[in-house]
Amino acid sequence: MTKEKHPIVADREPRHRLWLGLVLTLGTAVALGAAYLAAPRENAPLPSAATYALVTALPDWKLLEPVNEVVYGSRGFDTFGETFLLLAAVVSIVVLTRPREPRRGYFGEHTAGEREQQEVDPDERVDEEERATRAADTREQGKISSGPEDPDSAPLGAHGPERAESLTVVTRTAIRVAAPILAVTGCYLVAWGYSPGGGFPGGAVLLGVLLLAYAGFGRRRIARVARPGLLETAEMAGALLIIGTELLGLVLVGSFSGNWLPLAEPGTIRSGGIVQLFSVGELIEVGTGLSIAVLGVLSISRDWAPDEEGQESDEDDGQSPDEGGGER
Amino acid sequence: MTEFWIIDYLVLALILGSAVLVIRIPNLPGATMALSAVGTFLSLLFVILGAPDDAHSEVVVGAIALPVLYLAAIAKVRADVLDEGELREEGEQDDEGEASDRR
Amino acid sequence: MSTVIVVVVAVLALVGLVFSVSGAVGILRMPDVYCRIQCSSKTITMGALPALVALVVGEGFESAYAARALIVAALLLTVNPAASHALARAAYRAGVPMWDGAVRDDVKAMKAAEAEDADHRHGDRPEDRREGEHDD
Amino acid sequence: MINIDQLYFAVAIAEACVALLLLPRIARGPSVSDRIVALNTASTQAALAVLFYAAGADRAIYLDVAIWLVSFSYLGAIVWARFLERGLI
Amino acid sequence: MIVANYLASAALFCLGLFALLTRRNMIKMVMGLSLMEGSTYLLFVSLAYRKASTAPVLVGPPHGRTPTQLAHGDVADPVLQNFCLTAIVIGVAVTGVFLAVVRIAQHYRTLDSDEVREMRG
Repeated sequence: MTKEKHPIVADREPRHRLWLGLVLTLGTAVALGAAYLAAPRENAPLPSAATYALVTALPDWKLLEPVNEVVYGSRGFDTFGETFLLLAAVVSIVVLTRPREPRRGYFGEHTAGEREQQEVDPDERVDEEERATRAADTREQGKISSGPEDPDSAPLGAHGPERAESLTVVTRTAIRVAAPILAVTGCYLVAWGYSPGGGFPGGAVLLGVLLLAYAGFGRRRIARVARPGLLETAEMAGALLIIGTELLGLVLVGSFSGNWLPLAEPGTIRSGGIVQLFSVGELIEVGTGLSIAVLGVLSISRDWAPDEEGQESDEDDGQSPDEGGGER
Repeated sequence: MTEFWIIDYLVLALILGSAVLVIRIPNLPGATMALSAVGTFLSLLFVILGAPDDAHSEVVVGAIALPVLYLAAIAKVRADVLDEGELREEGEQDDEGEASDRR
Repeated sequence: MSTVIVVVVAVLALVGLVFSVSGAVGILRMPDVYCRIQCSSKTITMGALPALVALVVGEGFESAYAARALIVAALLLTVNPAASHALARAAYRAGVPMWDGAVRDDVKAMKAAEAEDADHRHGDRPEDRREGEHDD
Repeated sequence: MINIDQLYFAVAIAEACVALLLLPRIARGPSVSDRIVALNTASTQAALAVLFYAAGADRAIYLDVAIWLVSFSYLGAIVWARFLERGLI
Repeated sequence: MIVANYLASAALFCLGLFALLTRRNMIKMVMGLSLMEGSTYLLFVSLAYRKASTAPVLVGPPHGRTPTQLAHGDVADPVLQNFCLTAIVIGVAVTGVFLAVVRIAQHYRTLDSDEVREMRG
């Protein structure tokens, strides 16, 4: 790659940092290599937890898939904790990416409080530059009404960004054909719990379908489905379903995440008992959680507030005023 | 059994090559693409090592979810923080002159 | 019977591989994006289809392998052209240059004729241009 | 006589080699679009390798991964195209 | 030899670490973290592999074997695959959290980690 055209990455990279990084990395490599050479090889017998899971999957749980049995059955408590780790990550993304104004949707909420701001605080004028950048941002976010719905009528080969919301008719048709197939197959991955699959891959597939719809049709079309009121409620409902499933085991059977549902024959949809129920809860949790995470990052608004010299150092718990601010 | 090891090492080479590309490619969308390649080849390796569940997850995550996250972050950053030299590729930069000629 | 099947599978897979390798070499060697996109869409599909047919022949038409191979073939034939179209269009709009030796750019010729026709549209052109620079 | 499973493995190895052939284009490709094209082709080859590996290993359960690889790599290309075209995803 | 997979996993980890230590672009650093996540997936799945094993899925067993035989036979370790499965999903969400560096970049008007540190004094 041409170095002179990428000033931030390549040009100002100091040499000593490279050597120091190399030395530290090599040290880690030696340590890791020594550790991994002592790891069990492919000839070692399976650990007893694995053999237990394999042997009990079919007779005890009527499940043909030991991985699902491990995930939702015998190590269900582990997955329970992982689920809430996921939930914590999603909550922190929501907190970190939140806009200043009260949130209504994932897209365009940065302009939601503008009118109220004008009424409440008319003195706070925005200068010309900020207005221009805000206008550019609004145009970029697709909030203007002058843009066409789709780019099909636009002359071919016009340079510059598209004003349209969605992609061309060819792409939209392909997505219309492919997305339902993929969504149905994602649900099949969960329901067909005795082949590879379950809540985690199914949820990831649902996220993929949502992103496809977003890329193909534009944010206005999916804003009805992908809004915080719906997604976050669904996520909490999934979490409640998981907690309820596990606690009912404690009440009815006497052990947390014990099976309290009748087991059907292997190879049918009810074969796993609570494993399938947990899997459905996990599908909701993973699908909505990852969607909230991705849409949250997508909906980060621009920070157009003008720079004020030394502002950061004042807020910065009384450390010495910096000279670096002048460089900007 | 030798076929298994051949294909295993081949895919390992693919993964490591893509991982080196992630570090070597200076512009961020290109590096994101190399990261997506790492995910794709990892899922191929998961199938070879007999873990179809992990492969299912890794395909979707590596091919769509992670690239979209990175692309969104890059897009959020670049309009007001970065100069365009960081994110443009040389071909597009050359085109600037050409495009204005076309007008 | 089995030998015949093996031979047929080998021949079909070899045909597919030849096309795949030629497509890969084309992607490596072609001079610009648009040529590479057409390598990827046509040649790679042509490389994939005989290989899938080989799988169908080798495993029997009613096996799970054949069903999945046919699904993969259908998906390739559906989604690959759409993705190629989207990519080529996006590349053109983003202003990726054509090869110097390219002899024909219909869109550019059309736009030149349009610009001669309609002078009044010159008003909003510069604004478009500025946006293009701002937004990549 | 050659075993048909070995033939399948050989084809899978060859497809992976084709993917290896495409890495230089991902590394070099002067524009983002070149990299996308090379990446898509590589993942198609990976899907074919999965199909043939599944046939060679005699497990039909690996096959679904190939479907996901094909569909999501190409549909991922649409997302990339949107990024290229709009600037903002 | 499966040791090659372990060493490749270590190499992947070190590549990620190298990117994290030497790059100043913060999004590149997050990419280094993603590489390190990938190395853990690779390590888990390689540790789960056993010699001449297939997937620990009892449906559709290979020729001439029943599901029960498969459960006692040569299959990979399902517990480690379970760890890998959850790690993949958590990894995406955690990458989303890491990408909140966009907020830092917007605040300080730079993606360069050194400049950010200088500004904090």
